[in-house]
Amino acid sequence: MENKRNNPYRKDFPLLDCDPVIYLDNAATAQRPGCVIEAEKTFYEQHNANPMRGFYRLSVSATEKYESARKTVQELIHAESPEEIIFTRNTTESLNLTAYSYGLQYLKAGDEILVSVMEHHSNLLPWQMVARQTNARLKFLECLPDGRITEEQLQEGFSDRTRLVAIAHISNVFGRVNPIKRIVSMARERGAAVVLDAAQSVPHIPVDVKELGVDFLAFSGHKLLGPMGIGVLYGRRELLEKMPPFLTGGEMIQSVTRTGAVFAELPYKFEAGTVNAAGAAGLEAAIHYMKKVGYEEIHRRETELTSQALSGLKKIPHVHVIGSDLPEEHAGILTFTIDGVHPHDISAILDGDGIAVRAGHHCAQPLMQHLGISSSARASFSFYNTENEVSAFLKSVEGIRRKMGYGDEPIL
Amino acid sequence: MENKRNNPYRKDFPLLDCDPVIYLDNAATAQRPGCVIEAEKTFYEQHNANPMRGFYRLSVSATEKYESARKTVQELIHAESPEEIIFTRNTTESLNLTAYSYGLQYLKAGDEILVSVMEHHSNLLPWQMVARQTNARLKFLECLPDGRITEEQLQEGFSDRTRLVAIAHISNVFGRVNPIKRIVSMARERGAAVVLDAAQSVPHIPVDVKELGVDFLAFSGHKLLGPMGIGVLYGRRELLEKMPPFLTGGEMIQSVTRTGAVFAELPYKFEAGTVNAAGAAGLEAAIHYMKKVGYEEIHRRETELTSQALSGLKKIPHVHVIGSDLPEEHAGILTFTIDGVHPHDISAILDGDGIAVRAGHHCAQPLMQHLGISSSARASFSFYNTENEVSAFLKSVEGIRRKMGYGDEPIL
Amino acid sequence: METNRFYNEILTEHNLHPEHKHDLAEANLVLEGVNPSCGDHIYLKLLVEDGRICDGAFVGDGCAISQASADIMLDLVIGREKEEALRLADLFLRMIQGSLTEEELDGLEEASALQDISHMPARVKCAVLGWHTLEEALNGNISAGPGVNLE
Amino acid sequence: METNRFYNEILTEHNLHPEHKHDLAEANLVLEGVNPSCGDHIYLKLLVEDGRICDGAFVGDGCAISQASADIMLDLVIGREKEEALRLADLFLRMIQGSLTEEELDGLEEASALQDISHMPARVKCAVLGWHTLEEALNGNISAGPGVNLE
Ligand SMILES: Cc1ncc(COP(=O)(O)O)c(C=O)c1O
Ligand SMILES: Cc1ncc(COP(=O)(O)O)c(C=O)c1O
Repeated sequence: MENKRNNPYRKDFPLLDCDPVIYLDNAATAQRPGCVIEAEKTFYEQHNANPMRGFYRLSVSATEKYESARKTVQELIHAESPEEIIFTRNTTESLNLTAYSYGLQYLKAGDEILVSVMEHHSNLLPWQMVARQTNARLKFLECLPDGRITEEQLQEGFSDRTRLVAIAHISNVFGRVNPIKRIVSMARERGAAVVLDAAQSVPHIPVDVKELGVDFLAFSGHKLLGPMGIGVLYGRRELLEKMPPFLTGGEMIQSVTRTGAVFAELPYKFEAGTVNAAGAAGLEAAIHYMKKVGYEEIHRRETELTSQALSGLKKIPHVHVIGSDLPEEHAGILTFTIDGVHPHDISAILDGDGIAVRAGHHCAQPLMQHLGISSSARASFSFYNTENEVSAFLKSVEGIRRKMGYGDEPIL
Repeated sequence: MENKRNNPYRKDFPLLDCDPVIYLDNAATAQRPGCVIEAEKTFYEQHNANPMRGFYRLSVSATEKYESARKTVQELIHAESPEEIIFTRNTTESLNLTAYSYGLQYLKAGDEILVSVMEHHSNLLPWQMVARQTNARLKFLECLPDGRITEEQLQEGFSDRTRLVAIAHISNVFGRVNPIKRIVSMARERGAAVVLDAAQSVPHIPVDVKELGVDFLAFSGHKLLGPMGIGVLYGRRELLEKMPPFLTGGEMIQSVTRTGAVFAELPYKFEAGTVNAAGAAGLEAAIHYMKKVGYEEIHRRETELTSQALSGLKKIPHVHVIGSDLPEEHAGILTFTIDGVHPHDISAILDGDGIAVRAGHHCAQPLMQHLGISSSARASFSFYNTENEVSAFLKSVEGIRRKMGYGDEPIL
Repeated sequence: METNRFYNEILTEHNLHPEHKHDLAEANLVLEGVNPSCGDHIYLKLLVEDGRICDGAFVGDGCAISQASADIMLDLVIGREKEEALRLADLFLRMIQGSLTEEELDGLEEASALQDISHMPARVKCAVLGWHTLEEALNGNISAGPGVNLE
Repeated sequence: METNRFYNEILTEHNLHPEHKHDLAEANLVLEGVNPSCGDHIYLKLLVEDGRICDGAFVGDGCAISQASADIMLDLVIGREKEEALRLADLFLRMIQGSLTEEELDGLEEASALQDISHMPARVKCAVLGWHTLEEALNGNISAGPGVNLE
């Protein structure tokens, strides 16, 4: 059985290396490898200056670091050019930027915004706001209880008036890859823009914006082994160019008078104020690290762990896993409930055994309502987790109902 | 003469300690002491989890770190309660939040927004946007060429229709403290809100929001020895409570349905998405460090360096310093021009001598226009700079016109 | 592990078999209590006559700690004077803050089974939900505080 | 220090005493060039007849590098055929990218005084402003690119 010693990545993660916890909340935020922490440190110790505006060498070197990170992100998601990569704070800000600068501008009364019922609040609330302000109609794309979206549901969801589709590439509850290409092609037929929430996909599967054909794509550094406080918005140049800026202020202008301003070129138009260059440098290091591990290896390890966990959970009475029966269709995410036990108690009991999982609505309350539950527990695995950790998790889950006073559990 | 060895703070700053550069662009962004870099590292190595939503100990500890930083900021600026402290990305985002959530909501056609002519673009463009969208009138508070705002100019600026005043506590060009108390009292008489851009004041002078009586206050971590990617908005609770959220998504809700949401309590209502907890921890370390040095000591050292630089510059023919004649009225900022030499060339020649200063419009183009120049050079000193560095700066400035081919400079 | 200390028998028993989790048609004081951050909520239903809690019950939804704590609380306060119930609420809240003497602790009877919650900041709100709702209901302070509404 | 290498005599001389910095009433090809990031701008004014640059001048505002480079450029291209001027522009831009042979460098005459700019990425835009504007003007590509407008 694989344990800490034969997971070769473990030692790269300082927090895990000293083993304070069995960390199974990777879908919420990843742990950071030492090289990411080091990259931020190096930025501050060797390149620290305000990028973009300095004519001195330190500022030039800060700018180079920042722009090199942009290029690395561009290559990761196969964008046409670095100008299409905008650094934000997190996925949420990226989606809000899109809602304010594209949604509010280009949607109007009678238009339809199609969002899936499994969206994270961050890809729902901004569109509720746009719908409210523009009188566009917010329409829901339904899904089956296991997270699949059927062709019928797609036909139901789309109409001639669909002008924007906001959808997760991978839901943070199901972990299943949504049929984005099909959705993009249906959107194209109607001239609708597609906004892809890639917060849960970029950390797990190769993402190619050109191949997918989406118009916007958002993700967070912190779920991708990178630092907190840095996120990405990809937008097709043609759209970004015509959109007005969102935040305004320093760095995003070409010239300013008392009464108005001419805005800077892409991508700067959308990056107001002093940028988080250290965060970008950290994200670049994370991407390099991830590429070195490789998506294939990540997928292989995550699927193995998920497979072990899924078959283990299925054997425990009263435990119900949400989503696909196939471990490879979970992106490392297993959301589950236990009859008669509130998910917060599940999480607390696991915590008592040193295991960190999430419990609650996972920022997806409409989905919880759709599934007829008010909350659930979620274990999410990363390539740096081990079989031993999954075993400990299963053992702890097995004991939960007994600890909660139910008499039906055999003591193993 | 004081040099590197007898500035006791120097060794705390890894970048300065190895002396790659004479860094005199502190008003753009500060250097970071080792303890700040270390605090972010420690967060990632010992407390890293997504704060706020986890019921397991690691997340609880991340939350504690984050909330402790909030408390430290509250104490620094003497806010009534931690709920009045909102973490943002930088000053620019803080001001945009205020413009979107307060300005767009509470200003209307015919109202006047009073902004000073010396505002940084970040405290101007958002109000241009509000004026455009609400049909409120954007009015300018003028200033003398040396940065003073006279009582007459105040009387000119305010009217019965003034509903909001947006002003820098200290301008990043003049370095002079503006008469905020007088402005607040005039605003109060008219029921106008006061938005204070404290980006340049919090790093240099004690700031007490209650004593000043302002309604909103914004500053950036990165100018305060803290990390990039973290900023602060203070708002009076009464106002924050009635304002709608700005960014929407995860973490800022109480409950969500398909069609709407109930928003969370303060301060979470304004913090959408995964927070930058590591950045907040870094900012907390920066504030502790700064407090240990002490505002008095900071002021004393900065005034000494400014005094040396100011009297030196005054002796150099063709050099013109903008602002007060008194070194203590500069917050370490000396903006200057040299006859016949473009500021970008000033900066480039100084860079050739290993000295980093800023050149350009300093994100204050309307002020440059007001002063009748298109750009200027700016040296800004911090308590960790030394007399030797100032001397080297002066020596380099002395040689600039000669290097540019003017025959009038004696070789010293 | 400390967590397992507070999922003790008293707590699980009150969670699985809550004596007072039912409707109370004759209630004359009903207040909803909500923990916005985790979604726990209860309707506390009391029959108060001449300053005495003659009967009480609750309905609601939430984790074992919030539900068991409410049930234990009702065990303790039914039949007591209003003032006495408020004194117990004060004791309970101070226990959670970790500032009770052993002697005072005894006065809380079964409710003292929740004392270890003080080590779990994320769960404190669950344990005090019932007691806070009780305090607000008895103090007539029922329009105060967000998330708390009179039915 | 490398910076001081490129503030050399040729550059400062052209900056202080630009021969071609003046209006040109008879110009038939006028184009504004702007560097948005630093605010440097020039109006390039050319008199082009039968494919030959008969005369040229510029007015503008900006750092020594942008202004001197434009002046040096006009020295070089006035009197040349359009194609020849474009070839020089190409040489200059390649010099800035650091990919010229010594021999090619000679062809640039005084303009080669700017070769060290390639080490200062922040100033490259200043040095090429005049040349880019020239290229666009001669190629008739005058509606393209933001910040570049026909007067
Ligand atoms: C007075 C003033 N206001 C606002 C800002 C903007 O700060 P930031 O770029 O961190 O948002 C700055 C600094 O650039 C400043 O000096
Ligand atoms: C699918 C999905 N979308 C959006 C988000 C929001 O990301 P962030 O909180 O980094 O803005 C998350 C994670 O919380 C997510 O899982």
